[in-house]
Order: sequence, then C-alpha cells, then structure tokens
Amino acid sequence: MSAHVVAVKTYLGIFIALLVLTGLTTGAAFIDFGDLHTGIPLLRVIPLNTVVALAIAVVKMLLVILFFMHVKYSSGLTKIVVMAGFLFLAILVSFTLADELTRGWSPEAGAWNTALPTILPLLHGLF
Amino acid sequence: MSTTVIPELPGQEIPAESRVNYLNASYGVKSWLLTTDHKRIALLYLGSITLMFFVGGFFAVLMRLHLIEPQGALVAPETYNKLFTMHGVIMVFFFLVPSIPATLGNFLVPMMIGARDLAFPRLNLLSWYIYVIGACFTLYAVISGGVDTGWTFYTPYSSTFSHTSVVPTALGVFITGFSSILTGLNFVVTIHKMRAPGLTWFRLPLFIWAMYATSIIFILGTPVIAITIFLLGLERLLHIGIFDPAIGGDPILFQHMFWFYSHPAVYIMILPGMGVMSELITCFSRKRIFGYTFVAFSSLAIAIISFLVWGHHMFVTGQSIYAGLIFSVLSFLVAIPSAVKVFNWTATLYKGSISYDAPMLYALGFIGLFTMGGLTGLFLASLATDVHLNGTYFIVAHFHYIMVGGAVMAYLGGIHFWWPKITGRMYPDGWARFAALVIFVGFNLTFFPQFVLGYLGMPRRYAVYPGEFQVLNVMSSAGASILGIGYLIPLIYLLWSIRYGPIAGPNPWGAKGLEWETPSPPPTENFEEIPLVTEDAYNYANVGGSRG
Amino acid sequence: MIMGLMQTGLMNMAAAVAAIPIRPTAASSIAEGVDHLYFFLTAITLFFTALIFSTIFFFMVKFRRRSADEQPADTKTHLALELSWTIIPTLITVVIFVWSSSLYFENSRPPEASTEIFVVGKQWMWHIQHPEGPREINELHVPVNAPVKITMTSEDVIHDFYIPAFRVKKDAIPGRYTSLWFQATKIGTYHLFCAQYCGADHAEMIGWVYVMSPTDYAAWLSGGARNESMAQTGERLFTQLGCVTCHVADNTGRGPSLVGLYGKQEKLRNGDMRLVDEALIRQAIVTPNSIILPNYPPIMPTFQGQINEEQVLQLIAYVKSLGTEERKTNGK
Amino acid sequence: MADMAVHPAHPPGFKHQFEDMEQQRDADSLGMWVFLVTEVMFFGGLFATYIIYRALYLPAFETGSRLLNVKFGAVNTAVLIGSSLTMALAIHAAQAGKKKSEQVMYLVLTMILGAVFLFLKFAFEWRADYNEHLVPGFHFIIRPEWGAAGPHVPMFFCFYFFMTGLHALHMIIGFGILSTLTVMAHRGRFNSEYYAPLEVSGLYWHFVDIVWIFLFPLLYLIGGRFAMPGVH
Repeated sequence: MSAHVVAVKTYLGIFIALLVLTGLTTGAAFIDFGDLHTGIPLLRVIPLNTVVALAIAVVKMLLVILFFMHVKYSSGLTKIVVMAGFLFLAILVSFTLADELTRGWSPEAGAWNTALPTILPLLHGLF
Repeated sequence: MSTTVIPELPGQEIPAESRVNYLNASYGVKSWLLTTDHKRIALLYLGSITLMFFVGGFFAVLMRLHLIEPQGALVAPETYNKLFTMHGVIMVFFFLVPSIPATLGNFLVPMMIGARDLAFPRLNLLSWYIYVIGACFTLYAVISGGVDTGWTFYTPYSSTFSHTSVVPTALGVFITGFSSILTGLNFVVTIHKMRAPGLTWFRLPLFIWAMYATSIIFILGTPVIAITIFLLGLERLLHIGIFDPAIGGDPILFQHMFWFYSHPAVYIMILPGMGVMSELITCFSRKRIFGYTFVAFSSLAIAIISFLVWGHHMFVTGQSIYAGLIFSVLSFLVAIPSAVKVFNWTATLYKGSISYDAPMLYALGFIGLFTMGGLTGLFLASLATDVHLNGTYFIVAHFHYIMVGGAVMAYLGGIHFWWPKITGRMYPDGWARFAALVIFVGFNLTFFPQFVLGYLGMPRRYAVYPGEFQVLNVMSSAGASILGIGYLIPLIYLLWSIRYGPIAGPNPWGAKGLEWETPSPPPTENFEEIPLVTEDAYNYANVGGSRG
Repeated sequence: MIMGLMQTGLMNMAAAVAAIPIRPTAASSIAEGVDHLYFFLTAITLFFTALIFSTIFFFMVKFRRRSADEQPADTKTHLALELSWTIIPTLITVVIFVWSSSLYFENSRPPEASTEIFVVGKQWMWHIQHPEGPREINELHVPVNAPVKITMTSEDVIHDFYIPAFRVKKDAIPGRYTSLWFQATKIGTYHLFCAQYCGADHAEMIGWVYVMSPTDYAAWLSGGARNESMAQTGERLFTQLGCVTCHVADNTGRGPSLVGLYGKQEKLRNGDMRLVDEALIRQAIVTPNSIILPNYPPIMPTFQGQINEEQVLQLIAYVKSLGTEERKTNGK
Repeated sequence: MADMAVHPAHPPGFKHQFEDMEQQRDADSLGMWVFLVTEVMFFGGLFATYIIYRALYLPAFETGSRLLNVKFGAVNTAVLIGSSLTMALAIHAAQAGKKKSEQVMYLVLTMILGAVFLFLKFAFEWRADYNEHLVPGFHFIIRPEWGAAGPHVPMFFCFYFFMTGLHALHMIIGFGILSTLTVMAHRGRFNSEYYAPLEVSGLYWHFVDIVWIFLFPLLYLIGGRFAMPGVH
C-alpha cells in the first residue's frame, strides 16, 4: 500500500472551509433560531441553535477526518475503526439518556402510558 | 548473541538447557526487566498476577472464616467491609481482567499467528510496568488501612462518605486500565497485520478470535472506566458535586458509567476462557471444532452485545420499566452466543478420541460450571426475578460460577496445557488431575449454597447475618477451605516442575497449531522461519499434518 | 468412641442439612407469581445443566481414547444442528422475557387505593413514617391484605429497601424518590434488609416487618403516644418555616397558592408541562429556582440543608392534604 | 540488539518483528487509529457526563457558557485549525520527498500555533477566569445576578476546566511528540519511503483539533448567547 499523496491545494481548500465554518458557527450563536417544538417525549423542545452549532461541528470534524487524517484515502479497516469509535460513544450516551430521562415515568403516569399497555397485553396474550 | 537454532533431529530429544531459547538467551535481572520479548513479558505478568491472586484469595479465605458464625467470627464489620472490597478490587482488576490475555495471550498470540513478536513490543513492556504501578497503588491502599467501598465504588458512599483509602485504590484501578488498553491495542494490530502468509481469518485458532473480541472490549470499554474513576477521584478530592446529590450531582450516573465498562469487563474475563476451551477440547478429543464459524462469530457477537446490556445491574435503582425492558431483552440476547459455544464444544466431543489429561479435566469442569453460571444469569436478566435476587448472595454465586468456575478454571486449564511449551517441562499429571478434582468439588461446595442463600433473601456484603442462614454459610466456608487448598496444589507442583519436571518435547499433547511447531521453550524469535499456513485450524484428521 | 463421635457428628450434620430451608416464606400477593417464574427458570437451568453434564459424561466414556495413535474421523459441519441450537434457546429466552416482563409490569403498578408509607434511609437505620402520624425505626407495621405503597429516599448514601418474604426491593437514593408496593397476605413477622452496601454497619441496617390483622393494625395506629398526622406536622412546619407568608391559600401572596395543586399538570415558564407529584414538590423545596412558574418572580429561597428528608416528606404530605381534600373524603 | 542483526539489509527505523516496511507502516497507522478510538471513548465519557448535567441544570450551564469569552474561543479554533494544516503540510513535505528544512519549518510552525493556542488559553482566558473568581475551589464567587442558576454555575466551570484542561494536557503531550519529530526531521530521518512517525503523530494532532472543534460550540456557543445584553 503506497500512501495517497493529497495535493497542497486540497489542504488549503479544507483549511479555508474550516475557517469559514468557524466564522459561521460563531456568528450563528448570536442569532436566535428559536426552538422546534415536537410532540415526541424526551425531545419535546429542540433548541435550533444547538442543532446548528453541533451540525457545523460535525461537518468540520468530517473534513478533518476525511482529508487531514486521510481517511478518505484509507483502507476499509481504518474507516470501520473510526466508525466503531463513534458508534460505541453513541451507545454510551443514548442508553444512559434512555434511563436517565425516563426515570420519572411510572407505569401509571407518563408519556408512554398509552402506548405500552397496548403492547404488553399483546405479548401477554401469548400465554 | 547468536540466534542460531540447533536443528532438531527427528526422534531425538535435545535437552532444553543445551538449546538457545527465550529463557536462556540472556541472564540477569536487567534482561528480564528490560525485555521486549512477548514471552518474557507474559512470564512477568504471570508472576505478578499470581501474587495478586493469592493476596485476593487470602482476603476471601478470611471472609469465609468470618462468616462461619452469624455474629461474625473473626473481625469487626469495618474490617470485613474492607476484606470484601479488597478481594473484589484485586481479583477483578488485578487478576481476572489481565489473567488470560496478559499471560497466555501475550505468550501465544504471536506464536499462534506465526509472528516474531507483537506489533509493539515496547508498548507491551510498558503495559506491564503500568500494571505494576497500578498494583503498587492498590497494595499501598491495602497496607495504609484498606478501602471499604466495595469493588463497585458506588457513589455517593465512595465519593463523600467513606473514610478509607479510596483515592489510592481508585488511582490504582485508573492506572491499570491503561495497561489493559495497551494490551488490547497491541493484540488488535498484531492480529490484523502480522498473521503469517496463508493464515486467513478463518484459519485462525479460536483462541485468537477470542483474544480479538476481548481486545475490542479493552479498547472501547476501559477508557470509560478510566474517566469515571478519574471523576470519582476529583469528586472526592475537590467536592465538585458531579456524583454527590447533596450538591446537585447524580449518583446514578456513576453507575451507568461504571457498568458501561464493568459489564463488558465480565466478558473480558470469560471470552479468553472460551478461547482456551476451544483449544483444549479440540486437542484432547483430536477433533476439528464443531461449527468453527459459529464459535468464532459468537465471540464477536458477545463482545458487541455486551456493551448494550449494562442497565440490568440497575433494575432496582428506580429505572423506568421502559428502560428496564430494553436492557432485559438485550441481556437475554447476549446469552445466546454463549449457549451456542457450549453446544459446539459438546458436539466436538462426539466421536472424538477423548483423553483425560489434566488440562482436559479443567476444560470439562469449565463447561459444566460455566453452563450453570450462564443459566443462572437468566434469573438476573429477567426483571421480575431480578428484583428479588439483586443484591443477594444469588448474584455472588452467579458471578463466581462465571468468573471462578469459568474464567479461573479456563485459566488453569490453559496454564496446564501450555506449561510444557512455556517452560519446556512437564508437571506430574496425577497431581494435576487431583488438583482439578479438588478445585471442582471445593468450588461447588463453596458457591452452590450461595444460590440458595440468595433465594432465601440473604443480602451480600453482610458482616453479620440472621442465624437461620448459618448452615448454608458454614457449608460455603467449608468449601472455601477445600478450594483454597486446591489452588495451592498447582502452585507447588508447577514450581517444582520448572526444575525437576521431565523434559517436554515440542508437542507433548500431539496438538495442532503453529505454537506447537517450534521447540519448547521456543527461541526468542519464535520461528526460525515464518511458517506458511496451508490448512485450517484443528486439522486433526490430517495425520501428520501438511508440514512435518 | 471416636466412631461414636463421628456418628453423632454425621447425624447432627445430616439433621442440619435436612433443616436447611430452600424456599423463603411467600407472604405477599406477588410472591407466588415471582416464585413460579423462579421455579420455571430453575427447571430450565437444571434441564440444560443435566443435559450438558450427561452428554459430556456419556461422550467421555463412549469416545474415550483407546490407543495412543487413535485417529477419529473428521468433524462434519451440521448447519441444521447449529441453527436449531441457536434458535431454540432464543425462543426460550423470548418466553422468559415476555413472562417476566409482563409480571414485572403488573407488579410495578400500585393499586389506586394503596396506603402510603414513607421511608427515609439513613446510615444505618430505616426511618418510617405513617401518614396517620406514627413513626418507627427499623420496624414497619402494615395491615394484611391491603395494598401498601412505600415512597422512599435517603438522607446520605444509596440504601436498598428489601423485604425477601414479599419479593420486593428498591434502592433508596439520595435526592430522588423511588417507590415500591406490596400487599401482604400472611400475618407474621418478616425480615427487612438493606440490600445495597452503605458503609460500616450495613449489615445492621435490618429490621422487621409486622403484618397485622386490620383490627390489630388499627389498634396499633391509634395506640401509644398519639402523634399528630404527617400532614399536621407538615402544616406546623409550613408555618414555622414561613412558607405560609407567600403561599397564601386565596392566591394573594407572592407565591402560588398550593390548594388543589397536587396531581395537577402545571406549565412552567419555559413551556414544560410538569406533573405536580412528590418529586416536583421536593424539587421546589430544595432547588426552588429550577421550577419557575410563569406569573411568579423566582424569589423563593432554598430550604436545602435546613430541613431533613423526613421533614420534606411531611411538607409534601401537607401539600397533598390541601390538594386531595375531596378525594380523601371519598376514598376513605 | 542481537535480533536486529538478523536483517541487516533493512532500512533504518525498521523493527525486527515486522516482515517489511509496508507491514510496519500499516501496523503503526492502525495502532494509532485504535488508540484514537480509546481517546474518543475517554473524552466521550466526559462529554456524556457534560450532556447529562447540562440537561439537568440548563440555566446554570447557559449562564456559565455566556461568561466565557467567545472571541478567544473563536480565535483559538482558527489557530488550532491552522496548526492542523501545517501538520498536514509537514507530512506532505516528507511524502513528496521535499527538503528536510521544509519539514522542519512546518513542524516548528505547528508548534508555534499550538503555543499560541495554549498562551491565549492560559495567560488570557484562565487568568481572567481566575481574576473574576470563576475557578471552582479557588475563591469561586456565586454572583447575585445569576439568580436561580447560581448554585450550579460552579459545576459548569468544573466541566469547563476539566475538559479544556484535559485537552490542553493532550496538546502538551503533542509538543513532546512534535519536538522529537522536529529533531528527527532535522537529522533527515524522513523521506517519501519512511515517514510513519510523522503520519501517526499527525493523526494524534488532528484528533486533538477535533476535540476542540466540539468543545468550542459545546462550551462557548450553545448557551443562548443571542439573548445577552451587550454582546462581546
């Protein structure tokens, strides 16, 4: 495997893109995008400023990983290793939140109160 | 130093002393403490973890002696609390986690895949030093008065209320974590990049698959326990309120972070044991493993699913039923690959040529005890029964069936199997079989009564207990004394054999695998010439093999 | 003589072994159900352990190595077998999961008419308060055949409230309320344990649960030094702490009126809807500024550190008594 | 070492356990990636804790966030991105077989930019925080204008100092690595055939950059800055 040599032009382009995105995300922090109100439990109110800031951060990260860190030109193995890291981080965060955020929900009161009793009797019916 | 290997003449045994091998290639303390040879590092680890095993075991014996009487026969409750904590911390973090990977894994991974060493030999040595530093901190904590939080370090008890040496212990665990990470990293890279020509993934011995799966857990899980323990230490030193509810912290969050590592860590302990099993069962029944792909992929499945089940340790912490259902169903799921392995090992025996050498006795003991340990796990994955059994002796019995009945049996089986390869000497087989039997009997007598105790409702970590539980506790303590003696016997005859044991040939068991194709003990470079692999693992049907 | 001693020793041992209990008393409405599942799981464990043990033993004898150079035939792959021992255990675990989860779901729903009892864990004792007033330490008196809901928290570290005979257990966590319920079915005395390691005297944090006939229970409640009810104590605290100056009943104070508040959904200033339950009231007392109502200034001081968990529970009982006046008269 | 003598024909930097340079380079690169995965989980554990406490004490975390100086945050982001660029160019110089002076120049530039980052962080931001009594444990003063959120603002600053401190520690370790590389580059050790140490250290340096790319919005930006009177 002879390593792929990325052109200096590409590096400079990515650098400029990253600077622009940094400016964008800083500027966006001073504009109120408001909240997105969904009816979904756990995600009832989504502050759009947070969404924008994190989305830009993810794009910047992808640029660094793909070009500066050469993952775009790397083997499938490297790509899998990178993805595994983020997948398991997502598991840690999402499963912890799944418990932490539903703690107050008791079977007699809570947002899923209507959904679950319909599912469980169905399962129960198996017996 | 010359690395020329005296060519071995067929049918003629060359005494180990007269041939240059990794043990006699150089002498002196420095040649050991600065070695980068994976085989020597494995032996350094073997020595250190054996020491830790007997320290931890000593605490266990004291605990069982204490519990002979309901009001406690030996020590004050505070001391008892320190005993079980130090037993847990030492056994889990300093014996079970590094046991098979750091000793047998270090020794065998390069040999089994036909490599001269691990990919990063200096990191390997570093990992041993890190382990030793971590162990020193923990032993310092033991000497400086001990620690009494339980090996789980639950907050806010550990962070705010305990008056014992929590910080040195936590630091020890934190530091040792990095030795696991380095071992895992080394194994993953070595297995990916350094296999001998022709050694495709599906020709690998199953021990390698197990080591690979274990390494995945090392890499993904250990950093999380490191940061958790780090935060715990900061909380304790600075009272910043991350885990202390009195200043707005969330003690449950600690449990999440702790079990995110510590549940998969259970599989760090048992997966390598499963790998050893596949080697022993095939060799002593002279059969190819039944269902190679199923056994191989079940290791990976266990490694991955094990990260999704940690919430079953927290069913009674006020977890909502919804989160409970998810964790419960995933916990059941992780039982399947383990079951698949047990069935495949059993089926491998069918129409085999089964011998009763000592390693095989350990292996058969493992299958039986692991089956029981695994099945009793179903009681704890199941929400309704877990409510009753959580926090009782049932849990204690269950995980000792897995960790002692499973992991330690496999570890001993592996040590007995590869001992002639490691030292070039045979141990007395009769004694070894006797020890296996004593350990099996002692183990069951110790831990079976604890299942009953747990169902009756006796909580764990009790220094004193109501009188009605005494008979079962006495049985358990009696078993523990047998078990303790059982563990001393191998220590004695194995040490004896290093000097007085008969010389073992390169392959005393008639086993397959690259590690058996070099002399015992192997030369520093493992192989005179990197072998070319042309056949599957465990090709016992192919008499003589394709390579003499 | 030695033989004789050994004989008596053996006989004593045999007697002791025969006297080992293998099943704890089942004294609650859910205990039988949990035990049935437990027996089912035990049967599965025994079946598979026996299956594996006997198969191995049979193979070991039948296929033992007969000569040193014996060469068995090569292993054949058998996909159908592999799939069946993957799928059959999966199906068994599905059965166990559904059974145990539905049982758990039922068991975790306290009946509407439950008597509430409040528990505070504290190193190393259980403080128990009955709404009617009596308070006890490490003892819990409950009526037979009546549902009881235990709401608990901890003053310091995590404890765990465990009554083996009832097959119930729940952590008592500092800063949170957790609850469990049971309905005792047998009059008697049962162990109460702390099942979460909590420090030096963890093993001494035990007590007794007395299940009494309804008449005995009523007599116990009214007997002894008659205390004021929890709500009354709470009301006294409410005045002492000065809560009453802002939370005026007719809504003319600087804080919201608490009459009829319990059990309602309240809209917070940030738009969240929150159910006014024990946890929310506790939060309002401990960190008042974390729940700000739209029409009131965030001026309430925190009472964290000034009152203990038992007193918080008394205040909650008072607030509940303001809100559920009509339901109370209907219900009892 | 004796075993080195077995393969006298191999180029410098070659280690005896490998078959050839390509295998060694692959192994080095994979090793670093695996290490970075452990770093992801390490920082990830901290991020997960931060996310949960932010959800629990949103007003306090927003108050804390607005007390940070966004100018320094943004400038430092740009500086760190610049150092990532120079690092990438240093590797490129070796890959493309450029002169060793060019490699050294880019490496030194990388270190200078890293130093600028740390200088701004420590000498300006942290010192200002200290002067404003915002360092928990060092005379932290809860200000009345924080109102309701006050008691939990220290927790935000705990996270702020842990996370940026841990990040800074990684940068300082990076300096150690970069200095070694500079010496090696100066001695002409790297060429288009052998530059694995550069490549692997580059991965590390970029990773540290990525951590900051997330720290910047999480700590400085998503605190409702738009609602602030008298914008920075």
